[in-house]
Amino acid sequence: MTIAASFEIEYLQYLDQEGRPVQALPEGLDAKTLLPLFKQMLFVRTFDSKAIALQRTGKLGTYASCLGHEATHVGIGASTRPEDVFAPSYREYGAQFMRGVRPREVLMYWGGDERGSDFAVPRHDFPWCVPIATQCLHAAGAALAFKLRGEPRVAVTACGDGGSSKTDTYAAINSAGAYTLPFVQCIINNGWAISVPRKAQTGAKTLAQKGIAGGLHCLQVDGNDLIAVLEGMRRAMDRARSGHGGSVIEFMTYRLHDHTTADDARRYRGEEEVKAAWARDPIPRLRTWLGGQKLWDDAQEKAWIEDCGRRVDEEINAYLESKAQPVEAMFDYLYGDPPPDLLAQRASAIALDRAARGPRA
Amino acid sequence: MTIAASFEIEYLQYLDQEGRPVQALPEGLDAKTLLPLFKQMLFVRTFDSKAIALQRTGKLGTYASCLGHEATHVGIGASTRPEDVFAPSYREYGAQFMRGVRPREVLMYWGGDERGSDFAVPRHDFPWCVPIATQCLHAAGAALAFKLRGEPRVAVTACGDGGSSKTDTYAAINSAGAYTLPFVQCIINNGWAISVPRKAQTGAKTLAQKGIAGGLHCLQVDGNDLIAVLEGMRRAMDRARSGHGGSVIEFMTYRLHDHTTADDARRYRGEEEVKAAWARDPIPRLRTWLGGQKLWDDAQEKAWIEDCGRRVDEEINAYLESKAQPVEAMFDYLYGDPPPDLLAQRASAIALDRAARGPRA
Amino acid sequence: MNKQAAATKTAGQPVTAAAITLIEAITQALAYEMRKDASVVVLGEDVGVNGGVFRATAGLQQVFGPERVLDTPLDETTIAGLTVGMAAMGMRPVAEAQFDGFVYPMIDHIVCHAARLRYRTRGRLTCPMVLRVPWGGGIRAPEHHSEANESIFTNVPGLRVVLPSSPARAYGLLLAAIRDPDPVIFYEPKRIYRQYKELVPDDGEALPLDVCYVLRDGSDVTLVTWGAQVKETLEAAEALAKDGISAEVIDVATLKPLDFATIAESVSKTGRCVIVHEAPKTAGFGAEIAARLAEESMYDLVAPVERVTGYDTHIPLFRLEMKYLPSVDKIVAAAKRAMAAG
Amino acid sequence: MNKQAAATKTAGQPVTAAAITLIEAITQALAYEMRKDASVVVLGEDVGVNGGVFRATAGLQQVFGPERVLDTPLDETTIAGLTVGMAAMGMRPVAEAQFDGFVYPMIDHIVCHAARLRYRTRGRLTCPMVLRVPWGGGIRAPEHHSEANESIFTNVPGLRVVLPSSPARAYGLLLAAIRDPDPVIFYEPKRIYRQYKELVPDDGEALPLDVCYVLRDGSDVTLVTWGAQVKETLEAAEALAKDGISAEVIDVATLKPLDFATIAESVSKTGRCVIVHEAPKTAGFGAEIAARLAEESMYDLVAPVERVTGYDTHIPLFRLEMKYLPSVDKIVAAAKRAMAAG
Ligand SMILES: Cc1ncc(C[n+]2csc(CCOP(=O)(O)OP(=O)(O)O)c2C)c(N)n1
Ligand SMILES: Cc1ncc(C[n+]2csc(CCOP(=O)(O)OP(=O)(O)O)c2C)c(N)n1
Ligand SMILES: [Mg+2]
Ligand SMILES: [Mg+2]
Repeated sequence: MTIAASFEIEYLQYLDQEGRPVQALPEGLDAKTLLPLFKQMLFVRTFDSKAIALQRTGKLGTYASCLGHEATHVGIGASTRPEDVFAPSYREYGAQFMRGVRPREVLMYWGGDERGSDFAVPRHDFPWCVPIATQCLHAAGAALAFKLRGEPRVAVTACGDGGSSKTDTYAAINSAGAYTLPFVQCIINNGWAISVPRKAQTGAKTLAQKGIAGGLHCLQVDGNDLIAVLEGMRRAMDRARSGHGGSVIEFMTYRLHDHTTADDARRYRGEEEVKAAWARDPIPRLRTWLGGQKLWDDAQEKAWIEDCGRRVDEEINAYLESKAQPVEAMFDYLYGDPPPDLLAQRASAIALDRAARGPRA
Repeated sequence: MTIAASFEIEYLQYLDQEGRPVQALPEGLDAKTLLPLFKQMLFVRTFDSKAIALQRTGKLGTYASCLGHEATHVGIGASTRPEDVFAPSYREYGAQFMRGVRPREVLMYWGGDERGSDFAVPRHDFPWCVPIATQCLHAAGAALAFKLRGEPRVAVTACGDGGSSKTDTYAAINSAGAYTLPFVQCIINNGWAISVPRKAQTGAKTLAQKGIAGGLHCLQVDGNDLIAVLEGMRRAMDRARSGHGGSVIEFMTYRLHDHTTADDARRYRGEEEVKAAWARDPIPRLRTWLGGQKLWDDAQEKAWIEDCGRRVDEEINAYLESKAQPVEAMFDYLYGDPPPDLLAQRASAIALDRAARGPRA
Repeated sequence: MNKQAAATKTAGQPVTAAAITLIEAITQALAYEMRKDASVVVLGEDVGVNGGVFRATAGLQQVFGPERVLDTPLDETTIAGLTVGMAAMGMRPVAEAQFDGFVYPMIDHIVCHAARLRYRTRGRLTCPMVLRVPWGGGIRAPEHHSEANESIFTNVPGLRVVLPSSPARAYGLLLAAIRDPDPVIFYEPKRIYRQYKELVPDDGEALPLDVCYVLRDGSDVTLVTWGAQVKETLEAAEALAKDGISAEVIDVATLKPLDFATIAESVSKTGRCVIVHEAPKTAGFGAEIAARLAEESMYDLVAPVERVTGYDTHIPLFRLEMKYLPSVDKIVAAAKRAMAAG
Repeated sequence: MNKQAAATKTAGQPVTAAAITLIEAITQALAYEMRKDASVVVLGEDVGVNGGVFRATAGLQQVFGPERVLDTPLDETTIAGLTVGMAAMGMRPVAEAQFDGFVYPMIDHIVCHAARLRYRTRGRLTCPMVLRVPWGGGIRAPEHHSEANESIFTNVPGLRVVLPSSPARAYGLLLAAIRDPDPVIFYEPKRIYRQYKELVPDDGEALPLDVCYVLRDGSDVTLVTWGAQVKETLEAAEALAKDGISAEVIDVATLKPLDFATIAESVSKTGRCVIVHEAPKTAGFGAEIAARLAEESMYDLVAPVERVTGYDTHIPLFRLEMKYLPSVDKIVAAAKRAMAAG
């Protein structure tokens, strides 16, 4: 039998679900690096629960929770440099916070205000992307720009298990391979695409192997193990930076919340499964390990979570105090050089708005 | 190191390029089966060269030659049953002839007449498909229909090396895997997509491995070796028929002609490469082997080719004698139940056409 | 009362029928046709156990099984391509695009294949499929969930484009769409999915696929609209009536093919026409109606045609979206301009 | 003579300029801008060594290298998505769709992203890209190689849609399109790629992106068209002149944004308008022009607006395609109907 090609996909895990090391820490990674990231995971979770509460009280539109994804999201963000570019879907706040996006911007976005995507920092990252996986191709395009201009930057993107079925993901992977781009495709496998389970998306054994179709480096990672996330990302970022091309990493995690606040997951998934997933929660796992290293205790956690709450509340207040944009905002960012007919529509919209708001407005 | 998944892609070849067996014939395949298929390859080549000549003399529109692909095309067609469905691109006449499509229909199509796609036989095959690789998804949809209705039929489709980059191909592969469909994706790697060489399409080592992304069975085959083509197809068809799902087969062949008669390949590829490819021509290879089996000689070949010429000429005459469709044909196959406005347009087109053709028409 | 007349009324139905919402009428039509015709299957993202994000397919998988109600992988190209393939093999697939903003990846298969399979093969193969598309703004949804992109499909030969605006019309037109031998793009005005209930007997009677509905008779001005704007347009007619202006209201319902005769007849009576739709103005489908008036009703018009539409910008996120959409005020103002003009 | 006036003439150019065809003018514009602006890159299928199937990029890779002229994998979604990503990072990519029939898989990225990146990010990111699309029928090409689908993009806010019809306008408008800070869909009438030569100085002067061109003055009827039909329309004007009818001919050139003022001004003079395009009639872009006339030029019109267009069916394969396309005869007949009517 002649073999034309063969492939292996490695699986990375450092801490098991009880927080016990299953192998030595990756070189260069120590507890000191991990502690601030763990704290960041707690911040993200605090933000998330407050955002859900905001939505439940009618102060936010539909919101996509990131509960359970904290290790994957924070680990991805932590592995990038400011000059890299990140093209998210709509859920990776943890990664975005690491890059400078502010919680108030997330809230603005889900609060129905385009200014949420006008990140103060980083100016060059892509905005949230609702059409599934289209962001992956934009990241590939960015990576192509970096390569053509000789810039030492990497484009990192994320999509879900559902998104891995989307043709855009394949297109991104294939072009990254064809042009040997500095590109990292994160596939965040949280088990569900709204109501559709991972197994209904594809007959592929892993989602990491999607990368084989484009000749990329493929890796599967325990996405609830921050250490594995960081090590997986390090390998991919190193490859990208050294001109060795793109990677696909599948992060195995779980969506502990409903798909969004508009969804009710009880309609389609069983309690047992969710219970089992909580046992894999990335936060206690790392907490156990950090505790074992004497780097973290309950008192510290209590104080830190209070601090997170205060900071999130400030962000929420900034969001709640924001005034809606004036009606002309819907015309003002459409063209750099707006055509006359559009300016006429703008004037008429302003006039109508004034009239509707009464004589004093 | 923990391995999440591993894959191997087998390469199939029985006759090397000098027609020497490199391993025993596959079980169930004997020279008696091969002879008529070899003769069919000669028929296809005769047809092809006459079609090119027709185009060169202004009697046909742009034509896509199949020169060099005869073993792959005939082998694919020979591996299907009448009740299966074939969704071709625009080049696989050899496969289509095996299924009943007539040369005059091919000529009609490239002669600018929709009636070419109204195959007398088989009534259920898909027509030629110009938008690259979209046919692959139609085949997957057909396979899904077969599966849902419990029909023992297989959907077979073909695209090129270029087509393997197209997102539709990935979508077809992924859905065939997700639904375990009776589906065979042939990727006919002839080295070129117009002027773009295979290596510029993807970083993947083989095109067969595209199937890994969808969890399909993958195989690479010497597409200039009819025996390997038949054996590769047999495995894929057996899997499909027995409910084991889809396959991707990469057929390694070469486009010996320009992309179409509108193309001039000398602009982008070297003579050396083409010369080397002629040495892998599927026809002499099989002829040598059949000759060795005392099943074929020069006299037989001469007589057969003359016969082919006569049959092709008949087809050409039928094509050349066809009258253009009447002007109303452009309205008559649009809707099963045509709307009144369209019927009014139809009437006006007929009136205009009469007027233009003068009083006697 | 004939079927078409019945569809314009909200009363007078047999008492055995239940009063249902527009979205329930969709579900009812799907269930009816699936019972009647084994070749009808439903496919899309989340249409199975979950019953669709809007619950249009709620309960169908439980009744008809996973062979008739299929969750697809998350890819609209896949959904469109599989649908074409299934339809070509004689099934009657009803595909769902989860939201209007996600139909774009389907356009290639719809335009290049669904719309021309019959044409290309001279009738040998056909493509009897329906694509259901929840449509339009005003529900405070996230980005890409509020588009009105119907005009894209109206320039494509071989398609039908339907956009019902009442439970009864949704039921009757969806049945017709599924039974039609050709591809139908079936838009559903999600803002009025649950606006009101109407008695819709589950009698399996389809409505014609090429008829505009006169929802209100009037003599001074014709208001032509479709989809969710039927609500604001009827309210505007009411407001105009208070000012002594008699407005006729037409629900286009089927955009392609357009029943222009009904519109022309109305305009021949009123001499004025206001076209209302939420898609951007430029090259929205309102343009086609105005163009037909300019071609065929020129001598009837006593005032310039008016269009009240979305602006030529993207529908904003929800803090501003209501300022983007046509409103009762905007429609009334346009009708009054028409009255003043001629 | 200003630039705009110059673009309507075929003579009077400095003698240093070479007479070139429309497609050569495209190449010339691309080369000019690539020399001037390092952020301009060209990408598409076969655009590299092969210089494009129509030779629009002939020689560019040889001059500018494979980093500026990129062959892409064979996937239009890929081309569109990469282009958006590159443009967002500050490049000025000029992508090629090999034929009009292959733009459909690009629509998603164009509509959902290119057209709204500036809007969505409040100007933080922009998408200065051009999509070149060889357009239209009449060249005896295979299926899907003859579409006129420009109307799809004209309903999309945030885009510009350009369709030049002479070498000089192709040169000036392509330069403008590349320099424009927003996405431009640049259709090229392939039937007249090599119809005639014109002196086009390689002076890097762009033409305005929102101007219609009056190609011929007249007083009885306004003929409005774009793309390859400019040829038939000018011939029709010539034929009408022989019958004593003075036709003004307008090349729309930029469909979005539409310079309606130029059309309105002409119609205010002639009182009659015939719109000519090869796309299917229903919801073709001609509808928007007719609609604007119905809204804004009602009192100027003395005859119903006429549309001479492709039929509402697919453009047939080439044995019948000339019977599908607007012809001189059809245009003349429509103009005469307009003359008779008012
Ligand atoms: C093109 C497109 N189709 C459908 C949707 C609706 N939709 C939003 S999220 C979602 C599921 C996504 O699942 P996955 O990719 O696994 O990401 P997750 O939400 O689990 O993070 C769907 C179907 C969409 N946003 N875009
Ligand atoms: C969607 C689409 N894009 C572009 C083209 C133009 N085109 C026709 S054939 C071809 C190359 C196809 O190459 P390959 O898939 O390798 O098939 P081959 O012609 O070699 O058999 C291209 C780009 C097309 N037909 N469809
Ligand atoms: Mg998921
Ligand atoms: Mg090829």
